[in-house]
Amino acid sequence: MSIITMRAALNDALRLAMRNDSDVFLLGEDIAGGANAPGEDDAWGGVFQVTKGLVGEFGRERVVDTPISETAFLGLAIGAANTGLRPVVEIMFVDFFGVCFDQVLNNAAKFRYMYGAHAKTPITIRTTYGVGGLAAAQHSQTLYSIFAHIPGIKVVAPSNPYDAKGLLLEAIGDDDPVIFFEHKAMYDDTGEVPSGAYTIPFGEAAIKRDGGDATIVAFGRMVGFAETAAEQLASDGIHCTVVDPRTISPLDESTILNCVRQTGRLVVVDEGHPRCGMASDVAAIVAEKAFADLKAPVRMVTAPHTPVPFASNLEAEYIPSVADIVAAVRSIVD
Amino acid sequence: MSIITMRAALNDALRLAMRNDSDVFLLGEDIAGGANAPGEDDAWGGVFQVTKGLVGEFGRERVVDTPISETAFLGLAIGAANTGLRPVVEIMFVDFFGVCFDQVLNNAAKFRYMYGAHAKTPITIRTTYGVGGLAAAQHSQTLYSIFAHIPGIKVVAPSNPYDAKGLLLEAIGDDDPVIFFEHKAMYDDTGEVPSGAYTIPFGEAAIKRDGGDATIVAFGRMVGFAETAAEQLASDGIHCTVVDPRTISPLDESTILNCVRQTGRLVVVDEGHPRCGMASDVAAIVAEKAFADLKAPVRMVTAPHTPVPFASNLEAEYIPSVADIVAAVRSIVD
Amino acid sequence: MDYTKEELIEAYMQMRIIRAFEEELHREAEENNSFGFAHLYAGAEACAVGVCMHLEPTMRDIVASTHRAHGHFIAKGGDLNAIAHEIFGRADGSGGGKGGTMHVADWNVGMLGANSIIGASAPHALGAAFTAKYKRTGGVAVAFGGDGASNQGAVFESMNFAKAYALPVVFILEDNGYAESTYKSYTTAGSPCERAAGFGIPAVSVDGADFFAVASAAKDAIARARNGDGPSLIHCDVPLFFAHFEGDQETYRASGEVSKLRSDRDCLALFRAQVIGTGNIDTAELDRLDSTATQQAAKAIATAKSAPQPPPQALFTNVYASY
Amino acid sequence: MDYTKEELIEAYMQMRIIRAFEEELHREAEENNSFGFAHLYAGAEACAVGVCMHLEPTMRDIVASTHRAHGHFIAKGGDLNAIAHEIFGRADGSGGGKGGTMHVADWNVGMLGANSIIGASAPHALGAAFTAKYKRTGGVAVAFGGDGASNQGAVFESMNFAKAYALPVVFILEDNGYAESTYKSYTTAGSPCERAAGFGIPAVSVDGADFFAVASAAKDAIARARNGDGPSLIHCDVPLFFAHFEGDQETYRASGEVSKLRSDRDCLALFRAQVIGTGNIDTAELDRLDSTATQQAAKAIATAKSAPQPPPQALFTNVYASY
Ligand SMILES: Cc1ncc(C[n+]2csc(CCOP(=O)(O)OP(=O)(O)O)c2C)c(N)n1
Ligand SMILES: Cc1ncc(C[n+]2csc(CCOP(=O)(O)OP(=O)(O)O)c2C)c(N)n1
Ligand SMILES: [Mg+2]
Ligand SMILES: [Mg+2]
Repeated sequence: MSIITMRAALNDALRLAMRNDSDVFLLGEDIAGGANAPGEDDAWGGVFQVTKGLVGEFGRERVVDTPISETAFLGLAIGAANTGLRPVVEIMFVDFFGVCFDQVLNNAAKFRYMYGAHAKTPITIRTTYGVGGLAAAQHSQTLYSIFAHIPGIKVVAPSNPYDAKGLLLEAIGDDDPVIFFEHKAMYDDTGEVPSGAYTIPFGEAAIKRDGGDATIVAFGRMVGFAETAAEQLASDGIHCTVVDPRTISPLDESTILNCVRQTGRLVVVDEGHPRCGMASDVAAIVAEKAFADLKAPVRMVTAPHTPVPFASNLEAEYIPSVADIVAAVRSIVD
Repeated sequence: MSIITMRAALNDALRLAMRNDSDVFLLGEDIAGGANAPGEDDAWGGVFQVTKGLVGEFGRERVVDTPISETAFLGLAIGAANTGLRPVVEIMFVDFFGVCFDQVLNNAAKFRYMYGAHAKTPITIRTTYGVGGLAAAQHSQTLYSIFAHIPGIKVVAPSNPYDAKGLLLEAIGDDDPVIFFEHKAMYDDTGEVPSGAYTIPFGEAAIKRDGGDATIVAFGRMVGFAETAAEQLASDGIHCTVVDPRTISPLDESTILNCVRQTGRLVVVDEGHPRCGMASDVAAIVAEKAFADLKAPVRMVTAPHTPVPFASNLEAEYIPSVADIVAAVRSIVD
Repeated sequence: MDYTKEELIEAYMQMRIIRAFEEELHREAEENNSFGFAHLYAGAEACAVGVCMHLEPTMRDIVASTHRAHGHFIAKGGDLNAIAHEIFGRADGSGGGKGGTMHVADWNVGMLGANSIIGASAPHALGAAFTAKYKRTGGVAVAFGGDGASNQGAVFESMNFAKAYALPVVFILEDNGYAESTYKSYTTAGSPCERAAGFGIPAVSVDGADFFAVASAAKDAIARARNGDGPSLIHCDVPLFFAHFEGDQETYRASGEVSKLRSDRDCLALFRAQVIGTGNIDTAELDRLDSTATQQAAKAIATAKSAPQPPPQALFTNVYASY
Repeated sequence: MDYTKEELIEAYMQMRIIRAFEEELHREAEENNSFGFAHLYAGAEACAVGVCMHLEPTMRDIVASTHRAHGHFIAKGGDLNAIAHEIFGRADGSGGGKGGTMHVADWNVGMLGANSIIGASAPHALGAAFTAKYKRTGGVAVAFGGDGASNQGAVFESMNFAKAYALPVVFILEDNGYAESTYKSYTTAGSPCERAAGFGIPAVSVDGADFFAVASAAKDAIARARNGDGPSLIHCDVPLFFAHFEGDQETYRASGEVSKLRSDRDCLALFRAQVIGTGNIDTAELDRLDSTATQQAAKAIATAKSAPQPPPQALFTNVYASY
């Protein structure tokens, strides 16, 4: 165990997966960087340096910089997965799925259903999401709910370095298409991470904190916000259970429902937009399946139904805050 | 008033809009058909004949057949809208948004927010959705919830010819990007439609039927199914209110909440997938805002979390049925 | 002739089976046996067969196909019963009846799949080619696509990528002039070979009704790919014998257009004339092959028609590999 | 010289303002005044100005731009204060501070917008060109894009569409060799002019640091478009004076690369030599213009820095036109 950043944990997972299985390779824009450029060969290691150093160990055959042709290279990764490799492809920002969405929606997600049980697409797509650093409307979206809507796709959003490493190794070993969401404001977050390989199964939530007054379900970066909120509330005598589903699809419904059954109250926190998002998804499941145990309305804390603004004051205002979570809990705990 | 099909009502709306405003033009694959082909000039009128006859009246300058380049021609329509025209563009099947999703997600939806109040994108995008006719996994999806998730986009899904005409005329006159969903199994549905121009405002639900025992909210084709279910239930003494929101974004929350307040029970019916879909969206809003009035769990009737199968027996099984709706209502009305 | 008699017989037989299969499906469609949006391949048989004869019927050599896939499936060695069952939505179809005509696939023989999103499968051919290069299998990937598809971004991107990374891909552009009801001259600038040249990809135009022309161009292109010399493009001018899809009224075609194509540009008639002319195979033998093919196709379809549909629980299976 | 002294002075002044603006922004960035992902235009001024000088600063003639847009904005006649305020996220910015550096736009002068999805704006130029043709305004649309963008499907599709429909579009390919840290020779097959030729689009390569070369090619292409003769492409070889974006360590560049570019391929130095050589403008006058430009840029940025941010309620406005 040592304390490392999210970035290092992810890098570690990729390195271990590549050492362990020569069928694993990486593909994406500037994931090494410097290809054919006159300067350094491993110039970037990805725009957030997550893949830094890997081209040194594995070479350009296995760490492949690409043209700005997301459809071609995501589709390539799918075809490579279909023919025996285990690609880990990077779509630099989740926003860029706009230009290659078809390869997820109509291809990776549906091959097995359309073509039969012989068809496998063991591809992991890493991408970044979330607000941070004044990246503005086209580089700050969350969007995982769009992928959760699509049958055939698995969606992962780790909230800490330990989970990030274990879930990424699980994703690479998984035989289905997985989209792996990394929050760009979390790369420098630190946590204890074992040095060896380990996996965390999909569909198993982590209970981050126990408390009898309300259940807070939060995703990705919002898990930390929810924990802070719970801490503040605890000092006022309000005790919350905080649930981190870790995978968005599949979703660990039973843990969520069990917690709500015990607390009778639910707050869902999601950095995405409110309409048809993960907050409504969880709220609806609970309203259908744990209604009898609910003592109060569910509360959803989300970003607003607006694009992400650039100006720093608006950007800060845009992100769901600890104070918003505290207020939501208070509004249903009397 | 005369009784006409959904197809004819839509055709009528397009014709009236084009007569009324020379800035309105149509763009899409085969929307006239026959361009430069040796046969008939107005060969198709779109794959479902909705635009049939329009090239005859308005010519090829205003009814523009395109290459299979959805990104280019949807983007063209956006640029044309930005510079003073009012394009009505057809994306033949909603499934094909995969190849041009970026133009919706990052462009049409965000220009005004990013560029300021001078920026307008008065574009209407017609598309077809839904299961029917053995069209299989890549030509049968519903997907409107994905667009509802995106701020800056309006989403419309009419359930009958009268609404289809009024809503399409409203869409074409609207200064925002609108995606207009036409269910391909409904083109031959008939209803009374006035011959002149009229509009139906966005964000105003239609109450199709009144009843005190439960509220059924349904979308698009499912509205008719819900009405049939309500009919069947009524003969057993269970009386339902049926709400057709008509527009998915904006959503007429207040009508939905009012109806639920009166009935205390909610069933939401949606042909889309269950995760992060319109059923969860409505259920969550109600669980947050009308919780105190709810006497029973909400129920969601949706398609399963699977792609759409081809085989006719499975296809039939896939679609939410009247029996499913009846069962859902019964499960919460004792 | 560059081919043995056995090779010629096999090629003819495959073309004839495809034709017979499509004619039979057409009859079924006319009799109101619906199988969704069926896009018949008839007319282009020389393309599928002239290309696939140079490929191994395994996952080493891959074919990535389109909505108009029946011919590719059969030419690549896919099982006739499996495709017939799939088209009729039967449990024993290649995809268990859940894919249908627009999604026939047979990974045992390297038919990666019919794909009804225009252009979407071109990148998958890149992927198969990438695997071949990565694992040094000597494999080649073929991306079939239409003239309409040639305007889709995915296809352009794939051409660039294939050349820049010297992947063993062959692009076969099956040009029947139409994208549904719209003619290519309305929508399509430049020409296929000039476009390929823009990427530095060697390209050639051939008569796609002429089996020998296609086969020889394909042989060269596939050899180039196997040798590590990167992608090629073959532009095949092909006639379309049926409508864009079954059920379409074909009003975009001139009257007499199809019958003229059938009389002047039938790859089977052309092939017969060529092999009879050179004395390779005689008429009687060709006629025997014809009747065998017709019987095989009819039998596969008849069997499929009366076969069981998938069980109800199949709705929920194969969404994921792991659950 | 084909240009009047006034035209030359205006062109130089614009180039110099862009340069001064970018140098000043760079200093701000180094001092930790963050404005997100700023992609500085410095080095390519001759491109923006050589093209836009032939366009009307109205919505008749449109520029569709990229993530590297400051130069296009200024050259198209956009307000310097509005862009400065926008880059610092101020209420008086061109987009009310909600767009930022990657989304500057000024529809009053026909600057349709910076767009940070690579390739996404090329189709918008088609749209503006379509409007011009539909309404017979005589307008022209210019699509700026980088060498990296030239591999994006949207751009290929747009080239085909523009030619097939003879739209008045000019594609300006600003080729600095890099797509972020990746060099073009690794990812890009063929050449820009050959690719254009594949669509039948007339194309020419010019030295993008040579104002007169760009201006003359642009003049021809824009005239062709206005005459109804369809699209053209101009491939401009341009140096990149700063990093891909502000904050990037530029490790992909050889040591000395940038200083060599700055000494050998500075469009401003080249312009000065050219106009001084032909006696059109003298050194003293050019120096005066330099100091005016520097002052204007510095003032715009200083004003912006201390201007108010948008009010909190701006978070919720301009999502829709109607509510
Ligand atoms: C992305 C996408 N756009 C549109 C369609 C509808 N469509 C199906 S087939 C077709 C024409 C294809 O033309 P071509 O590639 O020439 O193939 P052909 O049918 O002539 O064999 C179109 C437009 C589609 N399936 N996918
Ligand atoms: C669709 C998409 N993919 C990737 C990116 C990330 N990105 C931003 S700038 C850039 C390089 C662009 O290169 P080029 O077009 O040559 O423009 P330059 O930056 O050199 O001016 C990339 C890959 C993006 N913004 N959009
Ligand atoms: Mg065709
Ligand atoms: Mg560049």
